[in-house]
Amino acid sequence: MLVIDGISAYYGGVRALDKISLVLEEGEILALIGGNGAGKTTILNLISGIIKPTHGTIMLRGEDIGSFSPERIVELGIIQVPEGRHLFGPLTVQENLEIGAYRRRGRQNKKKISDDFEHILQLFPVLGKRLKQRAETLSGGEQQMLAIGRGLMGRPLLLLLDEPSLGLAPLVMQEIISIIGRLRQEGTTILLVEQNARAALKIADRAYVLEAGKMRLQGSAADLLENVELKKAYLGNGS
Amino acid sequence: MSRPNYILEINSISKNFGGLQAITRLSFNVEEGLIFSIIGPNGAGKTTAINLITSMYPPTSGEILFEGQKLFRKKPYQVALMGIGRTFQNIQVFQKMSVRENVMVGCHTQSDSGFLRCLMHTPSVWKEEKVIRQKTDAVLKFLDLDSKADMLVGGLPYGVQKRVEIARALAIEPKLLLLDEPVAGLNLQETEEMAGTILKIRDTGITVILVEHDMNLIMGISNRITVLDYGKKIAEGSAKEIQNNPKVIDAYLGKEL
Amino acid sequence: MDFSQQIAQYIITGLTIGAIYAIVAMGFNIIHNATGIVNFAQCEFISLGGMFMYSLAVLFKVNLIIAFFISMAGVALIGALIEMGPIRHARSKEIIILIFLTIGLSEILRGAAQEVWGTDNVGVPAFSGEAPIHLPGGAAIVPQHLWIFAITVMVMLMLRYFFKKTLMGKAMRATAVNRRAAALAGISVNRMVLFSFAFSGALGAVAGMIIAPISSTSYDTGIMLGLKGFAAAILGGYGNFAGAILGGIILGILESLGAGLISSQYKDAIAFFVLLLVLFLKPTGIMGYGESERV
Amino acid sequence: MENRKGFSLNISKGHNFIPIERKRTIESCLLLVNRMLLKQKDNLCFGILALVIVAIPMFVESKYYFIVLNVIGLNTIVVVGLNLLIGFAGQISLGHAAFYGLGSYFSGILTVNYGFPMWPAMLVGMLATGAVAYLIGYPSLKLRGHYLVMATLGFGIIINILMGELEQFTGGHDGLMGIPPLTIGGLAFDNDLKNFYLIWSFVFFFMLAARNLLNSRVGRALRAIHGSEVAANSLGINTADYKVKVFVLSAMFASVSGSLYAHYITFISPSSYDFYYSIQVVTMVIVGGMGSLWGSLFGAGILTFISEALHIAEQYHIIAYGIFLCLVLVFLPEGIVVGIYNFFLKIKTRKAIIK
Amino acid sequence: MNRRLLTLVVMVITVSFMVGSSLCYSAEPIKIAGIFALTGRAAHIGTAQKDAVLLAIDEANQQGGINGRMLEMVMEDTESNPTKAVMALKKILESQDVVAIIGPTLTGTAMAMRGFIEKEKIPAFMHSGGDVILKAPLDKKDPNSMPKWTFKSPYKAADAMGKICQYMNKHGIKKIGFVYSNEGFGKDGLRNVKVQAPKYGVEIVAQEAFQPKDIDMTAQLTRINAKGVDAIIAWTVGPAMGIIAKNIKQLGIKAPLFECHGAGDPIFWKVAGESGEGVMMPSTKIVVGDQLPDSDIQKKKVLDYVKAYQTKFNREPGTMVAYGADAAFIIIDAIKKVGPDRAKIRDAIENTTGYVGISGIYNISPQDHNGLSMDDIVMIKATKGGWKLLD
Repeated sequence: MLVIDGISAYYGGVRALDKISLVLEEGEILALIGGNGAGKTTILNLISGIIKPTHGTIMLRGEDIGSFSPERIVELGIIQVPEGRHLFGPLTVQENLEIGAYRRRGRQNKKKISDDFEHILQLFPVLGKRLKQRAETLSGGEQQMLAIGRGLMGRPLLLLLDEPSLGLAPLVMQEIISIIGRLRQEGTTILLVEQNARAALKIADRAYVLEAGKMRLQGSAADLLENVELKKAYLGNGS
Repeated sequence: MSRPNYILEINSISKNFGGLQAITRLSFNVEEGLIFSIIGPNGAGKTTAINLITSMYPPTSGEILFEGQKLFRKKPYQVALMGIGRTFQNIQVFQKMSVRENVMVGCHTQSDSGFLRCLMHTPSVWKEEKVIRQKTDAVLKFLDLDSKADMLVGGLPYGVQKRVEIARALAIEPKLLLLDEPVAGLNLQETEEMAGTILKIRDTGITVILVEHDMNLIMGISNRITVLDYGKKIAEGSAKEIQNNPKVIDAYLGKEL
Repeated sequence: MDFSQQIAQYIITGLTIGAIYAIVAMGFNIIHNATGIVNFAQCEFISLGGMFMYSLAVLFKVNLIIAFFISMAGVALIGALIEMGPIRHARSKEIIILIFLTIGLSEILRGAAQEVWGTDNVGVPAFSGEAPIHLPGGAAIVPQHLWIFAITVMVMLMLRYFFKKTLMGKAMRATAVNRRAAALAGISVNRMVLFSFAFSGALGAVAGMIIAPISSTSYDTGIMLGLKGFAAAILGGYGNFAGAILGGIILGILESLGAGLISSQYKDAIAFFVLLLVLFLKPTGIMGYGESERV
Repeated sequence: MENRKGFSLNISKGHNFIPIERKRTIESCLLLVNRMLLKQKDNLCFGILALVIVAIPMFVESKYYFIVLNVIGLNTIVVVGLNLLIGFAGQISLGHAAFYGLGSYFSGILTVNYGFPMWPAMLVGMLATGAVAYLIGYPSLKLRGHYLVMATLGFGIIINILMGELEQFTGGHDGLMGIPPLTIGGLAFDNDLKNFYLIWSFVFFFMLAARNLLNSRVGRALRAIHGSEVAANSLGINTADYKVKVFVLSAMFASVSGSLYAHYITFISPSSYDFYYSIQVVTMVIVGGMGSLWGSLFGAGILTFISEALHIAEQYHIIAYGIFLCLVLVFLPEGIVVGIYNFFLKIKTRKAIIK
Repeated sequence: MNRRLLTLVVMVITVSFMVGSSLCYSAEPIKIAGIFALTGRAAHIGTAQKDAVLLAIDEANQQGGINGRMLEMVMEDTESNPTKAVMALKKILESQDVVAIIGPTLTGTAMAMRGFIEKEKIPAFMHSGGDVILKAPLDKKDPNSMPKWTFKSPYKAADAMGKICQYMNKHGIKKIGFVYSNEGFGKDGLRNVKVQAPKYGVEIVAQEAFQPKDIDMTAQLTRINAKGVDAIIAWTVGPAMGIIAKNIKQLGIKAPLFECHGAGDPIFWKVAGESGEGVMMPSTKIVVGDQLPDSDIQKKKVLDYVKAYQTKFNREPGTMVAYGADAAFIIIDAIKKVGPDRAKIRDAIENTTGYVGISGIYNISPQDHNGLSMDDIVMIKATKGGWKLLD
């Protein structure tokens, strides 16, 4: 579905990515794991068009989207749920969700959007109780759910999830992980960036491990879960 | 058993950001002359800890002692004058100044001419400048920056900028140096050089507190490591102890669900 | 008139002027929220609104209501052109550069307006007569004041509706809060900035048009009004709409009470002095929150 | 020459780099040149300035050009001071007309109404203006961004109103007339040429002083504050204190310029010190280039000159001036001097890379 | 690097020379400088005066100029700013061979220029309203150092004020409120009313100021009205003339409103609208030329000029126009008499007696560089979009 070929990029003066290639199959969950500064978020931002690659191509179903503007990429159905949520704090929960459906604005989608709205409230019942609250007053877990919900309101073909578990209590994290699983069942392709490698590998089909802007490991999630090197990548070899 | 010589003592500090508990009752002591590392996953409160130590904001509760003196209600610049230097996670070099000037700004603490004298450029200013220049040269040499001394920092590679930031912090003649992710964004070779630099700094007798994600670096050079998770200390010990601590492994790889 | 009636009169006056300041302040706020700058061309939007109205209503004898809306659209178009041209293509996005760019633009607009309409003050007919209405107690008001109140309230309600109820309005607010997240939701940031300029152009025009029948209008009426409107926006908390209304009304009442009770010579000084005091006590204005580290 | 080495090295490196790196190389070259413009050892520039000042009267005869040059000089002093505040310390003031005016009025009132000798009056004016600046700067500089803009703007307006209202001292809106020209010994600065030498000597020494300051620890601290206030703080710089002090200093610069103006024109009235003047001097700082000492000279020079020269366009001169200003701000935001340099340098660098 | 800087300096200087020299060309016509506020806050007055002067000069040229030489006005803009005004003055004096100066518009700019005009010894006929330009000594220590080369064409504000007070006295008005714009012109009015009112037994019970660009004066008028006045005098030009008239109607104030000698202008009706009805003011005869008795020696001149003005600009002239025109006429007359010589022109102007101008009959003397008297002023009343001459 999405083919990234040999991209390099700079981020705030740092070479963040060095000739990275990856392939994303239709309907799968692909996990990107790696430590801080490994370049995971940079990959997502490249796909979303927020930064432009200096080298390489990004193809969506055969179309080169490397030079598209962020809004155009959203129009194509690639939706990112950014790290740190980036909610519209002073806006209410409901408004945040409505803006999530911005790409489908127009009269003909009204019905579908309200259906999706109901559906998301089913997925995250807690949001239903908070509709009129300002987003910034939600707890961390609720904010994360809102961020995901907002992403889903755009009916993504491809959902880019950046650190959905960041800073969440384990119980909430578990809930979010299970929701991600459910989304896959509904047919959404998901690119998941996670620090919690174990949790990510449990639900992902395949995974790539990044380190300092380079691809270190790749393979099926099950294999990686058993990999000794992965542990090293996280905790160092102590030499 | 003699009490170790602690340069920094942190007693049960907490920090609350509008309801968000960033740090909860954190305590640790840093022994003089060692490299002390703070690690933990994203959002664990490491940078907050550094900002508390440098009085960027006051702790909600608890106290911090530097060389036995309380840091309560000190302004950041006063903390610097006491001898605590730091670098920043997203580097804060002065882009439009040369490497040398960046370091010279660091020498601010060791000079005292004011506006009037500087406007006139009195002989005392001239003398002071000379001392500052010598000092700067020494620091630049120490960090291998002398070849780039007159280049503008804004145009230099990221790795060099990081070194400039450290050089600048060293110029204030700190007793304690706080490094916030000094190797983030550096390549392997640069990381190794940085490790050497940090060791060299420690060897001059400066205590170093290191916040990092690069485990190879941490495990390689730290004398002691504290692990934070969700603003709490979950482990402290040597590299070996930390690597085999199940709580730490859980925190990094994620808990079994 | 006894003293309490005098006070009532001062307050009515203050509210009228304050309402104008509030509209101008809202124009400043809209652009501030979208771009972070102070758009000094707002002053020219006010003058242009008045002058367009004059041309249409007086010279071409167009129906007042139609003239009102055409003028609004005209100034909104000028606002949009300003954004599409210089502001968007400025090589530096530094706030202070953009602010002075708007100062340059307002010089051009003012110079052009002087060429087109000359330097004389001209009158615009009141929307519905000039016969004063005497309130019980002796304070008096003219119909145009009522128009000013009504239109101000209507503008506020419409803005509120737009920003709270329409998707476009919500998208604009979202862009103001977080540009990156807005782009990630598929909102074109450029288009939102464009709209915000057109919007504040329209608002400036409204302010210029509703005050014109009272104060008459000329190519440079907007300067002082714009400055006071900016002061009102800051007083209320820059970027905050409720603050703009509050700031405008406080400033208006301060001026009229200052002139009526203390000294008419020092009334502006009094108003600005109070503004400074407020800022020193509350550095982000009365209703502002957070720090704006932009300039 | 060392600079040049580093700089050519960067270009050759830039050869096969990917575009973004090339861009970074170009940028670093540009930054380097920018810095050379405000370079430390620019004694040569000062030499040239001195030479030009001495030589100009040999070429210029018209009193009109002298008054233009003198106004440029007066503006330059204000702009240099303001640039210390805006370009180096990164704070803004839209109330500098007030300080300029305070200088004028202190000089005028003390000499005309109270018979003070002129030079001490000027000094008193400078110190008093400094004190006023401290009183307003101390609370104001805690404000940020647009709030600071408004506070300084409001302060300027209040002072301007006071100039008109305190009639018994200031002469009110009719102005204060009969201010005597400055004298040294028996020499009275009573014509345009003499004033030219007087004003431009002040310009020269104030620029020299500003350069001294910038090359010292204070100057570095100020630039550091602009670069990053947090970092400056972490290096032991009391940023709040420095901001107020540089505000006071720039007010004093303006005050001296105002005094010179009063003794030169011999008549002052409030309308010379309204907020248009405040905006005008900040525009000069920006057009000259924020953070460029020589840019201040050129900013004041070019804008004063252009606004005069554009009078050829008769009533269109306001539009023409606005267009000029917009063009500079859109295309040369680094300021006109540095901007034009950068432009030529870019062409050169591009050629070098193509080769 | 430094060489480039030098090149730049040289370039700037060269360019400035080029621009400068392009302005200097030798010419046959006799040149008069016109320095007005064409932009800035007084632009609305300055542009009107400019037109008036241009018309007067055109007229002279149509009659064949002076000894075959045409007149030409060299124009400069003060931007309503004193510094710019001085710069404009020097620019004209340096680049053109002018024999006299007409303008400037604002009292502040006039005061700034005055010293230099005296030093340069060039006759200047000013349009500024403030009497201070003639009354204030050049050197504060020497009260006899009155300006020699400076004249002013508008009535002395004192006379205009006196005329109002005289009228009030006649109609039994005892207590008045005074409201003025807080700048040079208004303040000058305040000083004058304090002198003139007691002369005619009128008492000032309230005085209030407003800013020239204010949009509402009800606060000030409320305060005045509370003092129970018989009449109100408003001393301002510009939009405030109309706002005050409207505010007075709004507040239901019955006391009649008097405005200043600048109000008799078509602009008044534009800014005041219907509320202007009944406002009284002192004025030149230009706005009521047709109502003058045929015995009035000014009548023909006024009517001719108004006709010419209407033909050329297709609008009604206002009182400001008269001041601009008179200055030009007197200067042209002087040149006709003595030729293009600055000192002689000055003397000729100073000896102008019985000159029938539009604003009145000028009797200029070394003691009086204005030459108009209270008798030249008429009281008029705004009626039905026009003006009615009061007795």
